[in-house]
Order: sequence, then C-alpha cells, then structure tokens
Amino acid sequence: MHCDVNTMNTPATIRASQADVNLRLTAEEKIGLLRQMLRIRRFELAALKHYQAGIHMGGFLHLCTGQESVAVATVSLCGENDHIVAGYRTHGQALAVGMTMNECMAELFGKATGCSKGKGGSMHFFAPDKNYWGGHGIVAGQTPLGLGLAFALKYRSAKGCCLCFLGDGAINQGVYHESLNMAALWNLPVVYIIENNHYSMGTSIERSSAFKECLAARAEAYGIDWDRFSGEDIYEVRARTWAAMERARNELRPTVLQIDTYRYYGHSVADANAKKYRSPKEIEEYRRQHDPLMLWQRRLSEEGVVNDEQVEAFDAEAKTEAAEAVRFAETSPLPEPEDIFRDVYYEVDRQTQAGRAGTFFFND
Amino acid sequence: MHCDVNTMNTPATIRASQADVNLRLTAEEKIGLLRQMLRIRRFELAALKHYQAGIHMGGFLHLCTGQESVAVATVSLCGENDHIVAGYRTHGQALAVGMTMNECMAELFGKATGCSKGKGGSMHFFAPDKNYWGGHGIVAGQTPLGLGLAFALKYRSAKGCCLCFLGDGAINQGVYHESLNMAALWNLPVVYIIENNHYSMGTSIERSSAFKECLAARAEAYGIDWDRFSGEDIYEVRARTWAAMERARNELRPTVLQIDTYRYYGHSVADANAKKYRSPKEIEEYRRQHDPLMLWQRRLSEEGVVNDEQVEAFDAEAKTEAAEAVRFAETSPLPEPEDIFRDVYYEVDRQTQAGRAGTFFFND
Amino acid sequence: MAAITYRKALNDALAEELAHDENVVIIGEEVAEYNGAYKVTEGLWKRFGDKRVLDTPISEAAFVGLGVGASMLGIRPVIELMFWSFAFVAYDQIVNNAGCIRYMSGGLVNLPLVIRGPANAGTNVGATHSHMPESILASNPGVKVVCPATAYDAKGLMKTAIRDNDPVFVMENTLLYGETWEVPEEEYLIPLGVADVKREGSDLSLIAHGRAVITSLQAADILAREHNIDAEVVDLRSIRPLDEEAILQSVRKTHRAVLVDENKPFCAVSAQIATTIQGKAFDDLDAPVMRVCSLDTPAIYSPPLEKLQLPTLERVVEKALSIA
Amino acid sequence: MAAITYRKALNDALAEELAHDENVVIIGEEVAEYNGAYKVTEGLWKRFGDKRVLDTPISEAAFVGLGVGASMLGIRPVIELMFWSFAFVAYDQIVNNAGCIRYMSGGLVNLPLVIRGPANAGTNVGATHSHMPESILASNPGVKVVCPATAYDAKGLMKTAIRDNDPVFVMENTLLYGETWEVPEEEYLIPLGVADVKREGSDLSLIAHGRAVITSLQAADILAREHNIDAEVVDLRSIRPLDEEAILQSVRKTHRAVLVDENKPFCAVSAQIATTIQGKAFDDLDAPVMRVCSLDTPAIYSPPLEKLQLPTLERVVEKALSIA
Ligand SMILES: Cc1ncc(C[n+]2csc(CCOP(=O)(O)OP(=O)(O)O)c2C)c(N)n1
Ligand SMILES: Cc1ncc(C[n+]2csc(CCOP(=O)(O)OP(=O)(O)O)c2C)c(N)n1
Ligand SMILES: [Mg+2]
Ligand SMILES: [Mg+2]
Repeated sequence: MHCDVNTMNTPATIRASQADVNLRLTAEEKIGLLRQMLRIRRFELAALKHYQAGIHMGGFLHLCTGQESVAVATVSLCGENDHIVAGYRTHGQALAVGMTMNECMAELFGKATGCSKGKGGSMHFFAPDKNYWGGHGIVAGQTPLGLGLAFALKYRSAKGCCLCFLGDGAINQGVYHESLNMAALWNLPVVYIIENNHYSMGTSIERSSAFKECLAARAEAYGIDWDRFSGEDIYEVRARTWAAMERARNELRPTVLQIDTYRYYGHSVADANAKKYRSPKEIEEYRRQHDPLMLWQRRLSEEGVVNDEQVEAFDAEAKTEAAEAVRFAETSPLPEPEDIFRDVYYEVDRQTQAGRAGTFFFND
Repeated sequence: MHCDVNTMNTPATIRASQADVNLRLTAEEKIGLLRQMLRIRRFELAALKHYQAGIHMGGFLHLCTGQESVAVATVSLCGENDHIVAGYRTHGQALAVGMTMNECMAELFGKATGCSKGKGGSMHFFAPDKNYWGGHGIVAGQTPLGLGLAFALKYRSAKGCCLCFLGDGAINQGVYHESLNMAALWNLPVVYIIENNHYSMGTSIERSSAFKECLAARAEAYGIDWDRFSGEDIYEVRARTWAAMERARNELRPTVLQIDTYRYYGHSVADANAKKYRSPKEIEEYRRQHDPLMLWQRRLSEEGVVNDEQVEAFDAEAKTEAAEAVRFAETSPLPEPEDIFRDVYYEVDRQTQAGRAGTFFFND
Repeated sequence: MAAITYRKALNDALAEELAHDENVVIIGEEVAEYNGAYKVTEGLWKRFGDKRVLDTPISEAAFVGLGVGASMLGIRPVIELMFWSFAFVAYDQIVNNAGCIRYMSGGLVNLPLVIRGPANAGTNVGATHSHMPESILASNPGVKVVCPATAYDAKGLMKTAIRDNDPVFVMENTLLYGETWEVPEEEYLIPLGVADVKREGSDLSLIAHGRAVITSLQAADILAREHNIDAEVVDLRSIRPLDEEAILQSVRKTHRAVLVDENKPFCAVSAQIATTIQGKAFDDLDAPVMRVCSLDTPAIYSPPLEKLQLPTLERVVEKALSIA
Repeated sequence: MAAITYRKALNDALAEELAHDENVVIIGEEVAEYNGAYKVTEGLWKRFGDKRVLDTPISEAAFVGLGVGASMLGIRPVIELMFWSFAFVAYDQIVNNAGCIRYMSGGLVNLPLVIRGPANAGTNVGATHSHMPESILASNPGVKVVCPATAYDAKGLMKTAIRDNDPVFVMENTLLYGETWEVPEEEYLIPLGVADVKREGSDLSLIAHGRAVITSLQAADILAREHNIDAEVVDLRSIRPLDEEAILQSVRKTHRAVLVDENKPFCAVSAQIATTIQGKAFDDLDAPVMRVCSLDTPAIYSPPLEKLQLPTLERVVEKALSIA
C-alpha cells in the first residue's frame, strides 16, 4: 500500500488554513481540537488496556487510533441543526460531539451507567441530545439512516445537514448505493464521509473495490459532488468538509467525501493479523510521519498557539480523565437482570395504554 | 418523455450493418430473426387475450411487446458457452433461446406441461438445456446470478459469457451495484443489459434514477466499460452487444449495456394506469415510428431478403403457432395435488439416501 | 354505517392520520402519482401533495432505512412495501435498524414508524412474491406486527399503528382488499394486543389471523350447520403484542383448538400459539391442538393448485371434526 | 482418536471436500488471505490457491447470489457468512434464490451449495450481531438447516452438506469453536435428518440443538447427581430435515420434555417441536412440553447480563424439576 496522503506544506494545505471556516477559529478553539484528539486517544488506549486485561469487556473494540482528526475536525463544524450517524468505529465521533468519557467507558464495561445502559457496547454509543444517532454495527447499515435524518431536516426546513460516516469497505454494500441515488434524487442534505483507512479488516481497498479514480468518485454515477483529501490536517478537513456541509445546507445537495486516514491497531482488538496484511514498517511510517495529533500540535506550535509544556499538560489531563473514567466504569453497577426487558418498546417502558395490552415478551 | 432513440439512417446504424457479426448473417438467419420477433409478438398477444378472458391465468403477465428486438438480437449472438438470465419480463428471451410456445403457454395456464410444470408462471420460465436460467421476479435479484454463471464459466475455462438482463428501474437495487463491483474486481465475463423501456411501472427514469450521462454510465464508477444504444435496429444491437460479449469472452471483462426500447402495454396486464403516466400519443409514436418488427421488416425488404407476402405468411404462421399453443395449454392437465410437494428438494425427488432421512415437509 | 372495502378503510385511515398529524408521511414505490399498486394510497398524493406522499425508486433497503432515520427525529413515516415479500431485500434495515436501535441505545431512541403492505398468499404470483412474514418478523422483540382481517379492523388498527411510538408492521391481505364490511363514520381506534372473538362458541376454538379468520368463520358456519358443532372464532388481530389471555380463555371454555394459519407450518405463528396453549392450558385440553396451515412448499403458481395450498375450508372442517 | 477443536473439525471437513471434489470452492469475506475471521478456513487458501478459496468484498447479497448462480452450473460453493447475522443483508438471495429457484423451475434446476458461518449468541457483540436464524430459515421449504453441537458432528455434517445437492445452511456456534472432542482420523459422513441421542435416560427428554445440547448434557448431569432424575438428551443436529421420529420416540419413553433452545421463544424451533410433540404424542405426555429459550429481548451487550439471556444451566434444571 502506497501512502499517498499529503504533507503539510503543500499549497493546498496552506490554502486550507486560510479558509474562512479556519480563519474564524480562535486560539482556544484550536486548542480545543487538540485536546479532543488527545482525549480520544487516551480514552482508547485506556480501553485497550482494560480490554486486554480481559475482565470486564467482551465482544468487539474497534479503535480509531490514528484517525482522530477526521472525527474531531468534521464534528467541530456541526451546529445546532447538524446531525451525525456513524458505523461501529465510533469512539471518536462520540467523544467529539461531547459525550463524557465516563458514560462511554462505562458502556464498554457493560455497566448501567453507560451511555446505552450497557446494552449497546462499543459499537452502539448514542447521544440524541447531542445530535448523535449512533453507533451502528452492520456495515453500511447506517447509510440510509443518514438519508432519513437529512430527510427530516429538510421536511422541517431546518437549515442543517447530516454527516454519515462509513468505511472504505462499506462502500460495497448495496444499500449505500441505493442511498446515494435517493440522496441525489430527493435533494437531501447529507454528507457521506468515507473514512478511508485503506483496509476493511485484512483487505486492502484494491482487493475490495473496483473504482476508477477513487472511492468517492463513485458518486459521479449519481451526479453527486465528491471530494477526496487527506485526513491528517485539521485545516484541510475542516475547509473541505465545510464546503460539502454548506452545499447540503444551502443547496440541499448531497456530497461524498473520501478522507484518507489510517488506523494503527487491528480491525478490532481481537484482530490477531493486524501486522500481517500491513507491514509493521507501513504502520510505523504513518505513526511517525502522519500522526494527526503530532501534526496538529506541530502546527499550533508554529502558530504560537501552544507550547510543548501545555501540550504535555493537556495530554496528562486526558490521561487522568481516562483513568477516572475507568474507575467510574469499574465501580458502576451492572444492569439488573430485570433491565434486560427494559428499552425494548417505548410504549411498554412508559406503561402507556398501548404498552399494557397483550403479551409483549414471550417465554414458555 | 422525450423519445431519443436513433432512426435507421444515422451513420452509426449504417456502420452497424457492416459489422462483421452482421455481414456474416445469411438471408435465412435474417429472416429467422424476423420470425422470432413475430413469434414473440403473437405469443404475447394470444396470452394477453386469454389472460383478459380471466379463466386460466392469474397473477402477473408482463409483456415485452415493443421490446422484442432486444431479446432476439442479443440472444442470436449466443453460442454453446453463453448463458442467459433475466427478470420477469422474459417471454422474449425464452422464445428466442428456442423454448416452444407450447411449454411457455402451458406455463402461463398453470399446467403440468408448462416449462416449469405450472409452478413458476409468467415470471419463471427456465430452460437449462438451452443455457437459459430464468425468469426471476424480485427486481434485480437475478443480477448476482449472472455473476455466478460467469464465475462458473471462468472457473471451467469455458470461453463464453453470461447475458444478464434487467430493467431501468432495477438499477436502483443495491445488489446490482454489489454485482458490478464484484464483476469488475474478479474479472467475470458477464454482460449486464439494461432494457431501458423508460419506465418502472409508472415511474419514468428521471423520477427513479439520478445519473449523469445515462443509466449504463454508472458502470464507470467501477471502471467497467459501457455502451448505450437504441434497441430498435437489430444490426446495431447485434454489433454493439457482440463487442461486449467478445470483451467478456476474450478479456474476461464485464460490460454494462443500456438498450433503449419501449413497451406498448402496461407494466403487467393489470396495470390500469398504463396510459396515464405516458400519453397515448407517446405510445402511438413508438408504435408507428419505432416498432422493431416493422423496422426490421422494412430493412429486410430494402435488402431484398423478404417481401411483404412472405412476411404476412410468417406472421400467419406465428399466429397459428400461438393459437395452437393456447389449445395445447387449454387441453393440458393441471398438476396433481401431489405435485405440490415435488420439485422442492432434489434429494427427495430422486429418493436418494439423503432424501429419505428425517421429515422434510411439515404439517400439523 | 356504510359498507366499504378493506382497501378503502385503509385509505381512510391513512388520509385521517395524514390530516391529524403533520409529521405523518407516506413513502413507497408508486404510492403517489400512480395511486399505489393496489390503490391503497389512492388520492392521497393529490390531496396532500409532494411533501407528504412520496414515490421512491425500487430501493426498499434505502427507503425503509430512510424511514427509520427520519423517525428518530420525530417524523412518522408510513412506508409501503408494494408486497411484504419485498421486505427480504430490506431485511437488515427492518430487523436490525427498526427492531434493535431502541434497545442498543438503552432506550434513548424510539422509532414511530409503520411499514405496511399486502402479504399476499393466494394471488398466483409465485413463490418469491407470496411470502407471509408475520411469523419471522414477530419473532423479533422490539417490533409489533398486526394482521387485520376485516375493513373495520384494518382501519382501526392502522390508525393505532400510526400513532404508536414503536415500529409497527401492518400486514394487509391482498385477497381482502376488495371485500366490504360495515365501518362507522366516526373516528375509532383499535388497540394492538387485543384479540377479537368474531364468533362465540362453546365446542371448539378456531384461532386465526388475517384472511384465515374469514376461512374460520365460514368453517364455523359449516360446523354449526352440518355437524352441530358450535365453534368459537378468535381473531388474533395483532401477533405481537399477542392477546394470550383471549386465546387461553377461549380454550379453557372449549377445551379444543384448531389453529388456522396461512403461514407455512414450520415455526409458524400457529406453532407459537400451540406451544402456548399446551404450556399454559395443558389440563384444559381434551385433545391436541391442531393446525391447518399452508401446504409446506414454496407457493405454486398454478391458480387452481395454489387454492389448495392455502388452508381450505374443507381442511379446516375436517381438522375440526377430527378432534370434535 | 485425537481430540480436536470444533474449529479444526470444520477446517478438516472443508479441506477434505476441497480435495475430494474440484468443483468445491470457498467464498467469503476474509476467508483466504486472512484465514477467516474465526480461522475456520485457516490454511486453505495457502493449500488450494486463489482459484478455490476466494476473498470477497463486503457484499453478502452479491456473493451469496454468485454462489447460487455458480451452483446452477454445477459448481459447489461453500459460502462463509462471517456471522450468520449478516444473512439479513442477503436475505432475498438466500430465501428466494437459494430457496425457491428449484421449485419455480419445476425441478429443472438444483443448487448444490452450502452457506456456513457462526450463529453466535453469547459473544457480547450486541443485538445486530447475535442473531440465531435457524428458525426463520428452516421455515422455508427448499432449504436445509444444520446446527452441529460437537466437533464430531460438525465435521461429519459439514462433509455431508457439501455433498448434498440442495442448499444446506450450516450454523456453527462461535462459543464452541475452541472446544475439543474426539474425532476419528478416518473419513466419515453424518446424514442430515438424523438426530443423535447424546445421553440415554428414562425420566425426561431434554431436546436441543447447537450449543444448547452442551447445556442440556450438563443439566442432565446435575439432574442425575442432585435430583436422581435420569434425563435423556436428544440432539436434533439437523433442523430441516428434522428427525421427528427420534423426538417422538424419546418422549414416548420419558413422557416429559423440556426443549432447550438458544433461539428467542417466539416462533422458535422449540415452538415447532413443542407443537409436534403435543400434536403427535399428546396421550404420551404426563406434563406440558416446557421450553427454555433465550430471554425475549434483543441481545444485550453487557457480558454478565448476556450470560443470563441464553438458556442457563440453572434455568434448564429448574424447568426440568418443574415437570419431573
Ligand atoms: C453486512 C456486514 N458484513 C460484514 C460485517 C463484518 N465486518 C465488520 S467491520 C468489517 C470491515 C469494514 O471495513 P471498513 O468499511 O473499511 O471500515 P473500518 O473497519 O476500516 O473502519 C467487516 C467485514 C458486518 N459488520 N456487516
Ligand atoms: C425488490 C422488488 N421491489 C419491487 C418489485 C415490484 N416490481 C416489479 S417490476 C417493478 C418495476 C421494474 O421496472 P424496470 O426495472 O424498469 O423493468 P420493466 O418492468 O420496465 O421491464 C416493480 C416495482 C419487485 N418485484 N421486487
Ligand atoms: Mg477501512
Ligand atoms: Mg422499465
């Protein structure tokens, strides 16, 4: 796999930093973006450690370590009427929208204090109050949900858009194509963001996808605008994603973005092959030359917005927050056995009239 | 709907007639093509009449009247190693591969002598001995079957290809896109033929599909070659379909063809709206200026291959054949009630050892 | 009270709910300009316009998923599947997204959506178009499944389904669309989860849903007239929630039950009900619970044969006599 | 006889059949270069090469359909679903194309294909990834469904499935992949449709399939040791065809049955079996047929809670005692 992401000094990146949406950023906001990325990284490293300890967590744990800039930069553009829906590699988006480490870590630990009360796990974080609609496990299953959120916005004449994230492997699920066609046909304000980390599990994009120019370019088949750029530079991600969001909000037109990025760990933490289908050298190169945290930190240093000591302090803070989240999760109660039967039906949970007639749950 | 199919005197059509695959045609073969089209038309008109009588047939009857040239011209290119799979509007392909009117009509009548023993009906004609694999009712459900037939050919190193037919509305089922991606990725010798009759039920292509250039051009998203042309001229269909088939056979590359055509009747014979979503004028115009039977007949007259009396005789013959098929169907026996339980499992039907252990069919 | 068709009753229910709540939208193939493949949505597009009644491409997975997504934001989509059989190309969206999102979100989300359409055995459209998916869909906790047997029930249940705040799947019956029943002019709602005893009786319970209820009523007539057997007919109306009490009450009275079910037998709704009856009213039973289901093969096309495949009047009567 | 894992037994079955018949091909996500998400196909790509073992994109509908199409021409595809849960995005291809084509063609076509993969309740992967679709798939006449409970059965049934000339769906169990059983070196086949009495007993029948068989065996031990109850354990092995005779024979001997089923209860396989038992052995029953199923909600993630959701040993023992 050839690593063809841009480096920071191309004219495009310099231009991106001068985009309105970036010029508007205050120093504090820029630091906020760095801190968000640090938080996501520390959160995931803490989760990884505890997963490996093998006591509380089970199932999957899909880390976005290495990809943090994509979530942080795109989510930072969201206003009151913008909504987000994502796949299963979703810790980044969840923390970026403002979910607390506590509720997220507790979810991983399967605790009643988790954001989904321990019912969803790593793949199913939700925060409707923050316009964040999950967290979905079936590859590309979220793509028509994004369509629906966009439909609702348009229906209500809310000037907003939906960011719908998917992976490079997800583009080969039929429902994604059906969704593109409908987005174009119905003029829905949805932005599909392909987080291209170059692999779906052990399969490189070349082995999973036939395409001409790039993955996003399939959008042309539907007359949909698309763009492709590197995820490693926050300015660039913000500038180019903003253009798509504005197109959605103002023109009610969808866009497909391909944001190139990289994951450092395996597909899920149980991916024993993580270093077989990719060379350790490839991974190392990304870590050393393309790490989005390092690059943003360097950029902010150059701009004189932060210095190294501050960054260290932020990192320490994030680490502490993650450690506390682990403590919170560890000491939180499990759901009660009766909780198994809650949250299935709204009408039953609220004991409305509709929730009281007939048998809803079966046994013997 | 603007009718933008070519007429016969464009340079392209003249060129098409000079293509090798057309120059090779004997007069007899050219007449054969005409007779096939006449047979299809007469078969369907007879079926329509008996459907409307409301005695024997039920369910659907999707006529391809107006579209006959597409089936006849493409199927005429098939050799021993070429296979065909289609949707539910499939009388044309079935007769073109050489199925008898008797077995087809009897199938419509639900008789035991039908090609599928009365079990399939109009949508499910099959003739594996003629490389014809149905006849499928779920929109686009046949598209991965085409992939599989092509896979088998390649696996066996048979120099052949699969023609897989679908409608203009079918292109919006996700599985078609998944199939295109796999066809390109695995280099499978499949030719997808979009029979664009401009409507899926009552919905014009503009209302169902977002696209840039044309429906077939979506193939570009997968780096697949495509072509679009009118279905009204046999020479053109043959020349341009042949190119795709040769690409499949020789280079193991798929192609998507869009063949523009028109249906004169409703979606199914029960389509009461047939003349609401299209103006009677539009239908009339197609019938008068673009009817493929008329055009081919005129062409052959110009070439001096047939004269009007001969054509009338062929038509009378086709009409008689259809009438006889109706008689055959009417006088054929229904399946026996026990037949309901046949043809479910191969192993049970053959009473192999595997077909004799355990309960296969349940009741009380 | 006027007699109207099952189709019209559904149409009235949709029109009333469109008028009642501006968040209700109708989505599906050919539902707008074409007035619906089976004309259930006739006139709605003309009356309520492009915003409320929308034609889709043939992309069931996408438009069902769209409905789920829109319902998360409080839209109340009523999604037509032209046939319930086409649920199979949207199965993941239906089962996982409509069925599981509330649970996986720990109750943060609810999905007020309806999926409706004909589940049509018996219309000579072949195996792929004749599925009756009430059993497989109702097997998923998180969803609700309703199968009305009359115009009256169709209207009342549909209106309730649209106002319900969970996903409700309404399976209409194609063969009933043209049948007429008395339906009051005044507005009414029928709760889900409440069965309806369509005929009182003391000797035997015929328990059914959907069109099998009509078959059961006819069978009850024959049993009464020709065999002096007084059969009760219990119409389940809603499969999930299920009115188990009504079932058990009837069986405790009659001590005998024949379940009539247009599902194929294996793991059918009637298998669930037989299991419940024998489990909870074992000592009340004077005979095994019997079933009359569709014959256990894919749906055959041949019209006269397909008639035999569904539960026939003769089979129901015969089965009833076998335990009466 | 060597003790090997359930996983290795499956792997051996696949390797043997690849070697035995050049028409056998393995198709699925990550089955080749990655050796399979659960390593069931480990080493096969290396040994048999690109032509026989093929990695696919994440396009279940397309590659299942591809398998169906290829099988029409005599290829014998063994298609892995990384999880059986992902069948839901290919549901139409599975039910309509694999399940109905033979019938709709009047028997002109047959489809020698296998779909296999883990059906994994109990692995903390949440509601969408934990479906056990044996009930809903076996409800379709035209397909066969197999759920092996041991390494021995897994190998013998898989080999038979691959040689069968109809579509066979093999549902493996993730939690069993690492468990070991004795498996002979010599080749053997196990017919579909033949249940296996895994423990003889006279007081009560525990009837189960898949991993629930293991739970049942453990429960039988406890019942014997602590309660002096001699339970018989009947492993169905194959759901369709189903060995009804073996079930009825056991019940006629013990007069009591508890069905243990990792399906959710509504319309589960155990509902079908309870219906059959009460229908065909009504007079032999001394108590209602009882069931122990998964608790009736979507699968919960929380690992300790999910353990409670599946049929636990305690629930099985308790239920057995309730009728013993
Ligand atoms: C329909 C479906 N098929 C298969 C899977 C199993 N699976 C989960 S993630 C994954 C790879 C997806 O890769 P990609 O879309 O590139 O996202 P990434 O993991 O790289 O973020 C697969 C095959 C699934 N969850 N859903
Ligand atoms: C998955 C699915 N959805 C809907 C239908 C109902 N249906 C049958 S044909 C058809 C229109 C298809 O139009 P097109 O593909 O253009 O083919 P044409 O009928 O014009 O030949 C529809 C909606 C179906 N059979 N399958
Ligand atoms: Mg990826
Ligand atoms: Mg069309």
